[in-house]
Amino acid sequence: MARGLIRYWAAARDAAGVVEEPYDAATLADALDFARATHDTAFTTVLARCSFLVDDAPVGGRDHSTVELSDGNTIEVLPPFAGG
Amino acid sequence: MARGLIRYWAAARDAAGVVEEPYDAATLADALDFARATHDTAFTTVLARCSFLVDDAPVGGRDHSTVELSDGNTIEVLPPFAGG
Amino acid sequence: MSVRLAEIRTTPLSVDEVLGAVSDPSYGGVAVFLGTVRNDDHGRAVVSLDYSAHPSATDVLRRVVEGVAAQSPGAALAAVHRVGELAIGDVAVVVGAAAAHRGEALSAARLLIDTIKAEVPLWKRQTFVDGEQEWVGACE
Amino acid sequence: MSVRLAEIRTTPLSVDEVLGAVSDPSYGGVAVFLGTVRNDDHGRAVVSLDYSAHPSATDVLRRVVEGVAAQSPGAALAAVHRVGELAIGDVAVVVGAAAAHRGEALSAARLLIDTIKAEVPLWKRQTFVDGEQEWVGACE
Repeated sequence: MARGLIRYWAAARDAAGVVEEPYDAATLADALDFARATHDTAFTTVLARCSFLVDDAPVGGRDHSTVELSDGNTIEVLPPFAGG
Repeated sequence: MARGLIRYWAAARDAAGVVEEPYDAATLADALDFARATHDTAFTTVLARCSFLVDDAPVGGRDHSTVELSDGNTIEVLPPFAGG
Repeated sequence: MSVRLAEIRTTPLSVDEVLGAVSDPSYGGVAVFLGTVRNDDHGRAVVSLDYSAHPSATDVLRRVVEGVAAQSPGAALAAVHRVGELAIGDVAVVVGAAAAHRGEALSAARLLIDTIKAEVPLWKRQTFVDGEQEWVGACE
Repeated sequence: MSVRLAEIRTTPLSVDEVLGAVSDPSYGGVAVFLGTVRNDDHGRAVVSLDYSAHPSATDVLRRVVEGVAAQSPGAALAAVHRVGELAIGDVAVVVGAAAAHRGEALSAARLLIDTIKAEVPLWKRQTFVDGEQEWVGACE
């Protein structure tokens, strides 16, 4: 199991009600499952549309259960971009 | 036979060496034949790329020999447009 | 029909004027295109361009802008063209198109400048660095 | 690689700055696109937009502009985006593309704004006239 922080941005931050929170999980999938269990359905709705970074690296289309976490990795949760 | 003025613009004016000149012709085709005979080959080269108005009305793709002239009609000779 | 500006002038053009003419709180995108005098034509150094217009040019320009407006019902359009002697870098034409979304604004601006160049009776004579002059598009 | 400007700011944006950044005597066309704050979203009256950026946004923006520049080798490009609280009519983004001919300038400007909107980690929260707030694109 790895320990680190999961940081939320924009709509995800509002839905989570926190800027960041600790996680204790082996993979990105586990960390997100834990977050979903901690927050309400509105958070889950936003999370479903987010993209993710692990230590600044975009996860992209990879299967979250194959994204293994190491101690100190920071997960970032980015809602759909809305620039311009 | 109709009498009127044939007016040249831009490159056609330079090639003709005059702003306008009289014509005495039944059709646009005749008037242009006369103009070609009066001026040099450079004029003929430019004329080949021009569009024409008769009393402000664009001749467009009509066959010049079918464009009949009446006394006082003004023919205008417009080289290809180059705005912008 | 929202044609906000369609003029031909001898004075320097202003992008801000075109932006102001098409701006509106209901629009989310404004596309602007400027045609400027290049210092080169097919490898030959140009020093200036002299633009001239047929007397009907302003009426034709207005009809062109109205025609594009009819095809872009959600857009506000403006176009202003300069005639006379222009130096390198001077702005010869500014078109502007504003709409709710960027796609319509960008498409309308493109259609507008393309149609102006094709249909408005304007001409330009280039002066090259060696002093020679040539009407653009008259011969080749 | 002619990326002339790629920045994110909290201060008001200037079209003239973008025009100046991409202008060059060898260019004959400059296309500019401005994204402005609309007073309406799907029929609901909007009073303001609050833009926020991920810390990586400026780097991503620069990479986006460089990517478009690579696809438009003849074009000079500029893009500047504003973050913070913006009112109706304020300019949120200005992109500019200059090239020898209008086709490349207009295409590059379009590709640039499309790619910025797709790839740069920016967000905006709308405040409606009834005081309610909503993150654009977060839920529907």
